[in-house]
Formats: sequence, C-alpha cells, structure tokens
Amino acid sequence: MEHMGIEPGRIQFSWISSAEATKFVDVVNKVTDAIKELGPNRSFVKPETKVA
Amino acid sequence: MSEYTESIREIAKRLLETCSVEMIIGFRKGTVPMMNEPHVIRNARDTGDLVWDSNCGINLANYLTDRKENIGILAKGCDSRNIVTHILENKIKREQLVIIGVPCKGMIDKRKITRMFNGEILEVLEDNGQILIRGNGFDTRLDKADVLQENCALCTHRNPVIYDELAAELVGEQEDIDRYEDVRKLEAMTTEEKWAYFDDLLKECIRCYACKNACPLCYCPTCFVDESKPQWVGKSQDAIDIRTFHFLRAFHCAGRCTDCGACQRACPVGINMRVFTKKLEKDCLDLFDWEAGMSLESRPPLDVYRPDDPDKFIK
Amino acid sequence: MEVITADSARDRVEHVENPYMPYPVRIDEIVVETEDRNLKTYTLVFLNKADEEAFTYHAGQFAELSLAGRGEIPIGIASSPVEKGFLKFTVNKAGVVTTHLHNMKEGDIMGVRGPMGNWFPWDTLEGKNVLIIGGGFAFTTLRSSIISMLHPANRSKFNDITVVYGARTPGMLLYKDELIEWEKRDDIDMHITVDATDDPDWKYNVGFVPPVTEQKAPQGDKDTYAIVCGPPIMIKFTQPVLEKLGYTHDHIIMSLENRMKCGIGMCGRCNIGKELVCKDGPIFTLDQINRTPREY
Amino acid sequence: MPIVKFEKQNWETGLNKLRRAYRLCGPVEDKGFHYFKDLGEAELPDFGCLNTRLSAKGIVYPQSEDMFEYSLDETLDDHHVMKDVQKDYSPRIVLGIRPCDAKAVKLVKLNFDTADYKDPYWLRAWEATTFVGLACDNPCSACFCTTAGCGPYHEEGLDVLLVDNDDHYMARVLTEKGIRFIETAGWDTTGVDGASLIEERRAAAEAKIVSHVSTDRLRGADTMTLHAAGIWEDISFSCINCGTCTFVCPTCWCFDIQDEVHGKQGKRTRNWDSCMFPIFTVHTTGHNPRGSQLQRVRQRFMHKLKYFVDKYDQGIMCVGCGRCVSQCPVNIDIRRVCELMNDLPAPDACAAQE
Repeated sequence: MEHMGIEPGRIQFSWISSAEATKFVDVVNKVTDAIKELGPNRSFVKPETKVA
Repeated sequence: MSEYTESIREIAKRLLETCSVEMIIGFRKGTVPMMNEPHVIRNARDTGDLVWDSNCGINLANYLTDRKENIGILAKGCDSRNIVTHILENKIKREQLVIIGVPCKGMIDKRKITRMFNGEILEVLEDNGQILIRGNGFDTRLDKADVLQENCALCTHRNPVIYDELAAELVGEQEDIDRYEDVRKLEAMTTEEKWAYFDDLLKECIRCYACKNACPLCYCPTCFVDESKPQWVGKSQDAIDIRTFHFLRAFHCAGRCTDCGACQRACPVGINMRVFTKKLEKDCLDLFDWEAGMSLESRPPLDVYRPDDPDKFIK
Repeated sequence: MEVITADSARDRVEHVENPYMPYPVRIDEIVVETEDRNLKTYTLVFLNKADEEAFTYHAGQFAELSLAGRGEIPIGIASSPVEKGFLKFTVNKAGVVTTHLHNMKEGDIMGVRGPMGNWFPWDTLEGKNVLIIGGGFAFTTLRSSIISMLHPANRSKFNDITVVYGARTPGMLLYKDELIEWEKRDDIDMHITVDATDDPDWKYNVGFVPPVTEQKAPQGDKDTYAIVCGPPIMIKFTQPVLEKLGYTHDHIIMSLENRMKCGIGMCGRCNIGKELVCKDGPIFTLDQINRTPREY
Repeated sequence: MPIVKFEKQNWETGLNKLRRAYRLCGPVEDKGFHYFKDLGEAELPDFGCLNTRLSAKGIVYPQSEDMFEYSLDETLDDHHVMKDVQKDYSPRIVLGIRPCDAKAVKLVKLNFDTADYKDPYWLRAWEATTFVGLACDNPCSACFCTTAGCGPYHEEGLDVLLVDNDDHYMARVLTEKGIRFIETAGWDTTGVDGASLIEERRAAAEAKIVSHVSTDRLRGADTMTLHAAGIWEDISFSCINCGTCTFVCPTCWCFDIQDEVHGKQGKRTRNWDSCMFPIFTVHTTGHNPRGSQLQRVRQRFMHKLKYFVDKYDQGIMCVGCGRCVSQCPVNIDIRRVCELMNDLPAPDACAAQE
C-alpha cells in the first residue's frame, strides 16, 4: 500500500492471541490514535464513480 | 535459440510415440511477426508444428492448471519455476509431467522493437544473437541483447530448475545483475510522487484482464474482481477501481511471482504492471531470502512460520 | 406452425423513450408461497397510472425487476393480462438482487421494466387442446396462462385444457388456493403431484411429473400442444414421455432461461445461436431449440 | 457526391473555427500508442498513426457510461426512482477515423437501433457525431478489410472521407453533416474533379492489402455442423480468457449493467463486457452454458462469422481492422479461424435430409 502511494502507517499488523485481552485493547487504542493523527485518507477513496 | 526446435521436435515425438505422455504443450509458429502461439500436440506425426525461438514468452505453466492428462511440457527457467509453484499449490501433480527443459537466452520485446521503427514491421528473424528486422522502409540488424524483454534482461534463472529432458545444453546464468533498480527508484519517491506515478501508469488500463489471465498464478475459479457476493471492487473504468484491481492482484502474487513477464507482455495497452509485483518480490528476497519456485522441497514464505521472522509484530 | 419470434409480435408496445428506464412501482403485498420460505409472490402496483396502461403484456412474457442499488433480475410475469391493476411476480431467493428483494417489505418502492420477450403462441393455440406441464417454481407464467385461458372471455377459444403440476412436497407447491379451486372445476383437467409426502390427508398424486404425465396426459396429435416449464431434470425426462404420447417437436413449447442483463436483445449474453433468449424468446418450440446450439 | 480540395496549411485555422461549434476528437499519441481523445485547446489530431490502439467505438459507446442516478434516502419524495443522467450530446466531430472503424459503427448500429427498441445513449451520441474519415494509404499487414466487406477507402458510416494528397486534402463529402463540417471550417475549398484520382489511390491502397479471408461459404454452412465441428479445440487451446480481442474490436458491443451506491446516492452504469469472460453467462444457480474456454472462443467466432451473418444478412461482424490479430496475447488469429470455418465441408446430403 505504501509502495503505491498511501501514507505510511495506515496499515498496521499485530499478532494477538485470543487470551491477550489487554494487549488487544492497547493495540486498538494505539492504532486508532495513530490513524486519527494521520487524518482522513484523501487519495485512495472513491466517493463517487467517475465515468462517462 | 531456433536451433532448439529440432531437438524439441525429436523429444516430443519420442515421448508421444512411447506413450510416455498424452500431449505436448509447446508453441507453434505465429501468424504475425514476433508472436508464437501456445499449442498442444496430441499426435507424434504433428510434432513438426512445434517451434522454438525468441518469441516464446508466454508462460506455459498457465496451461497446466487442473489438467488430468499426462503431459509433456516445454519449460524455460521461469516456466519451470511456475511449474514448481503449481505443484506446490496442488494444481498439477509432478507424476503427470514430463518437463522438457529449455535453457533460455531471453525473449525479445515485441513492443520495444515496434516502437523503434516508424513503419510497420513485416518480418523478424534471428541469426546468432542478432535480430533481423524487415519492414516498410527499413531492413536492419539489432543485437538481441539490446531488445530483450525487461524481465529477461534482468533474469538470473535462465535454466529450468526442474526437468526430465533437456532440449539443449544448459546456458550460463547472468551474473552481477541489479534486479531492483526500478523498485529502489520508486521506494525513494515521496508518498505523493508514488501516488502520481501509479495514476499515470494505470491510466490506459481497459480492464481486459489479460495480465491476470496470462499469469500462471491467477487460477482462482472466481477472481475477486468477478465476485458479486460480496462485490469487492466496482466494475467501471473508475480510476480507484482500476488501481484496486491491480494492487490486489499483485498482493495475490506475493511470494509466488517469478517475474516471468507474462502480464506485461500480454497487456494490449503497454502497462508495466510488474512494478507492483517486483516490489513484493524484492521484499520476499530481502525479508525471507526467498525466490519463488526454486525447489519442490521448501514451502513459500506465506505458508510457514519462522521464529526468526523479521517483522516484529508477529512475535 | 407459426414460427414464434419477436418479429411476429404485432402489438408490442414500443419503448421509443428509454427502454432501460424502469417504471416505478410499490410493493402492495408479499405472500410467502412455500414452506421453505424461499419463494415469495410480490404484488406490485404502478405509481403512475399511465405506466400501467403502457405495460400491456401476454401470458408467457417476463419483466426486469429493478432494485435501486442492487441491480435487475428477469422474472416471468405470474399475473395474467385479465387481472387488472397490479402485476404479480413469484421470486426465488437465489442471488444478490432476489435476496435483497426478499428482505423488502410492503410499501417499498422498486421498478419494473418490460414487458419483455415473446409469449406462448396464443393464436396458434386457439381451437386446440392444451397440455400444461409444470414443475417446481417454474409455474409462474403457467399460472398467468391458466388464469387467462379460464377467463370467461377466453375459455371458449380452447378445447381441452390439461395441467400436470408437481413439486417436491405439498408445501412447495405454488398458488395452492388456486390449484384447489381449479381442481374443482370441470373445464380444466388438473393433475397435481408431489415427489413424496407423509401427509395422510394428501388426496392428489404422488410421483414425479414424467410418469404422472404418461398416465394422465392426452395423446398428442396435430390439434394438441404441450407447454413445458420446469427444472432441467424434469424436462429431460418429460420429453421422451411426450414423444411416446405422440407429440411432435413442433407441438412441444418451452420457455428458456439464460443470464440476461438488458432484456431487450442488446447486451449480447443470452444468445443460443443467433436467437436471443430475451428478445427472440424466451418461448421456443422444441423443434426450434433442436436447431440451435444448446447453450442455456 | 461533391469532392473538394483544401490546403493543408489551412487545416489548423479550419479546426479552430470548428472548435467553436463542435467538440473535436481525434487520434493522439500517448506512451507510444494512439488513442481517440477529446482534443484540448490548440491540440491537433495526429494523422501520422497507422491506426489507433483501441477502435473508435468508444466515442459513441464509452467503456463505462452512466445510465441513471437515484437516491436511497427515504425522506425524499422520489427515493428509489431512477432518473436520467445529464449528458453532453452537443455536436462533435471525430477526425481521422479509419474507414474500417466507420463501417464498424454502422454494423454496431444494427444492434442498438432496432425496430423494437432504440438504445437512447448510443443513438444520441451517434446522432451528435460527424465522422470525418481518413483514407488509409498504408494498410498494415494484418489488415484484411477488402475481404471483410470494407476497404481502405470505404465510405459506409462516414460523413466525409479525407484523402491526404501532398500539400492538400481531397475531401469527398458524403452527407449533410459532412457539408456542415466543410462549411463551418471555412476552408478555401475548390470543387475539383478528383474522382479519378481518388479512384486511382483507392486501387493502389487496396493492392497493398496482403491478408485475406474467405467468407463465401459461411452463409450456407449449417450452424449445428459448425458448432459441433472438431476445429474448436485447436483454435481455443491457447486462449487465456482475457477480453483483449473484444475490447479492441470495433464491432463487439456486449455490455454489462451495474449498480453502485455511495452513501445514499446510487448510479446505474453500463460497462463493456466480453464473451471471453467466464462469468459472462453464468446463471445464479452456478450453471454456466458456456463454462469452458472452448465454448467461449467458439461463441466469439460463431457470433462474428455465422450468427451475425444469418441474423442480419450484412456480411460478417468484422471489418478486417486486424487489431485482434496483432494484439491477442497468444496469437489467436481470426483470419485463420475464418478460413477453417469457411472450409468446413458441408454435411453430406444424407445427413442434411434427415
């Protein structure tokens, strides 16, 4: 995604076991904060199809 | 490479006559310059139709998917790597195949040559590393090395990695090749530059899907672009939909692509969609020291877990 | 017999305006037809009176049901031209559009585009015996046909009318109330059948459509026509039965289905040979089908 | 039909006058290939190209086209009701369309303009367009127009045929639209007796065509015999099921209709479709009448070379432009297929009588 021109940080991966509830909450908070900081994605969106 | 033809015909004839295979998948001479047609031979008396030259760029592994017959198949380096991937992914069984290895000296780039001349090209022949081109108002010779397909010029696996027969002596592999100069150039761009680059790259796409259909990796019974329940991607000529198709397709080739160039070669409007797959290919090499289809013994990086995985999130 | 093509459609309504524009309609009533709840009958009422007048149709035709945001689906018209003020469609829940339709409720707005295709050859059938064979949910345009034929203004145009209609179980039969009503009449010979049932009160036939046809249907002759609509497996085994009974292939009339989009012969996907199922069909004689590649 | 002559040096001035009354469109080079594009201010069509990569069909029939728009917002009175989309059907000129592409437009019209139904989008775009053709003096080796019912100087479907003659153009004006084109451009035209010159040039161009197809026996051939013939495995083996041949073809017209919703706003669009795609004919049940590659390849060639021939009696559904021949990624060649179909022996008399 970043390779084709999406800002870094929009995609994040994590490995969380079903037993790791605290880690899950922690990661979700971190990711949402990071994305909020980036603001809305402006390039890779399709508000309306553009054709003839 | 045209001297391979005789040897290929002989091997094919023998395999069919001894009933070692039911069919041979190879090429027959094309009807336009710089094109050959993938072709199947079922009878020993037809083996004279088989040809081999620098216009056999289609990846023949594409024609193996889910076949039930015993098959003799011609395989360049890249074809053989895709055959390995096909076997690993259970799309064909090794026992069904007699692989006729064809050590490859590279395929010529039809589009590049066409663009070099103003008039129409009428005939292209080869002679000892040289390409003879005759057309409306010109008659010239080029060094084959100068008109190779991009991926062939950068190829480091010209010899088949797996074979039962050989159509010729193995060739020397190209050394000191910098395979990823183009990818590094892209990596160095800013986010906005990257976005603009791909916008321009894809603007001619007509969604004929020749790239995915020429690709031996794209064998899903229903591609995600065709799926309607749910529908993943819009079907119009919208630029975002086109981009979604191309980059998702590339993802599906991660760790599997051999850079055989079939996609780029097939594209009717000349898009180099290899810039998507090459990035993934480079990452697989950098991160996992992995090149696709090199051996039947090792599993691809996306279906193994290693404690020394370079990505920290997975630990 | 008259070749059934759209060319012989004398009184077709010509949409010079925009044949892709659906008429807006309101869902007036939804009836669950079968015990598996996969078949519902929709009664649709036109929002504009003028559209209703423009929509003149014949039994055997179909229309495109249009759901804004989902797409369109070609469905046989189950109501009869003699029933005024509404259209009826019985829809099987199968794909994207029909699944969404099954989630809609009375009062919702949708669209209807049509009528489309040719119809059963009513001119040819006049003065003849008509055998109607239906299976499963392919009984919709047959309902339309029966209602039309039984209408007081039309009944005298036909000789004997025989109907063989079967479903897997009693609960899977469409239009049960009407079936029972027709069963009681003496101007139509009804043979309802189910593949199997454990209902001790079931007083009709048990057995597949082909053998029931063999026992109950009239002999074929030049004055007797068979109309057959049903799943491919039923058609496959009914055809030899009809041949045995003496029906020639130009006296066996069938309605075909193929994937369609435009419904007006332009989008190019529903062809069998040079015939377009949507426009030159969907009604063909077996004789016509025999001369066409079987790509349906 | 009048033939006029005007100097090439006045070409650009004329086009600038035309721009005030028309939208102009013509072949433009992009990354090594030519495409028909709307011409920008002062942009000139490039008449140096042999032919465009894609045919001119997209001018009248865009690959993606909006049909209707609607709202799903139930607070609005007309929610879920389809509404026409505003489109630009103002007069437009296509400059430099080749005679093959123009004839193809005429063939496609048979599909969109019928006695029963008229396709409003196609017809209105077609009516708005003036086709200014450029005669083809350097046909490609893959062209076989002369035996496909067309030719390098063919006039069907054109309003004007331009012939490039050194420092000037000869223009054969064919229709009312063509007259308006010449008048609006305001070129200093002299009526000339160029018929013999054009005739000479036509003969010279036709003599350059090296590819041919034989179609004489297609009409009389039996559909079921052709369909069941043994030739199809050989023809279809290499096909990869892409849509290149159908998308580059000037006469292929199949389309798909799609709904797309963004928030509460929806659109119904149509897109080119291809009989080469497996999902083209798949039923909701999963059954596919043309599920195999062989069946799909057969459908494409049977449609062009047999079904169309029988349905319209206007020859084959092909103008011999050669695009599918030169652009098929695996070199399936319609010229070869046409020969195979045409040469197929008729069923023997006994079988035919059956």
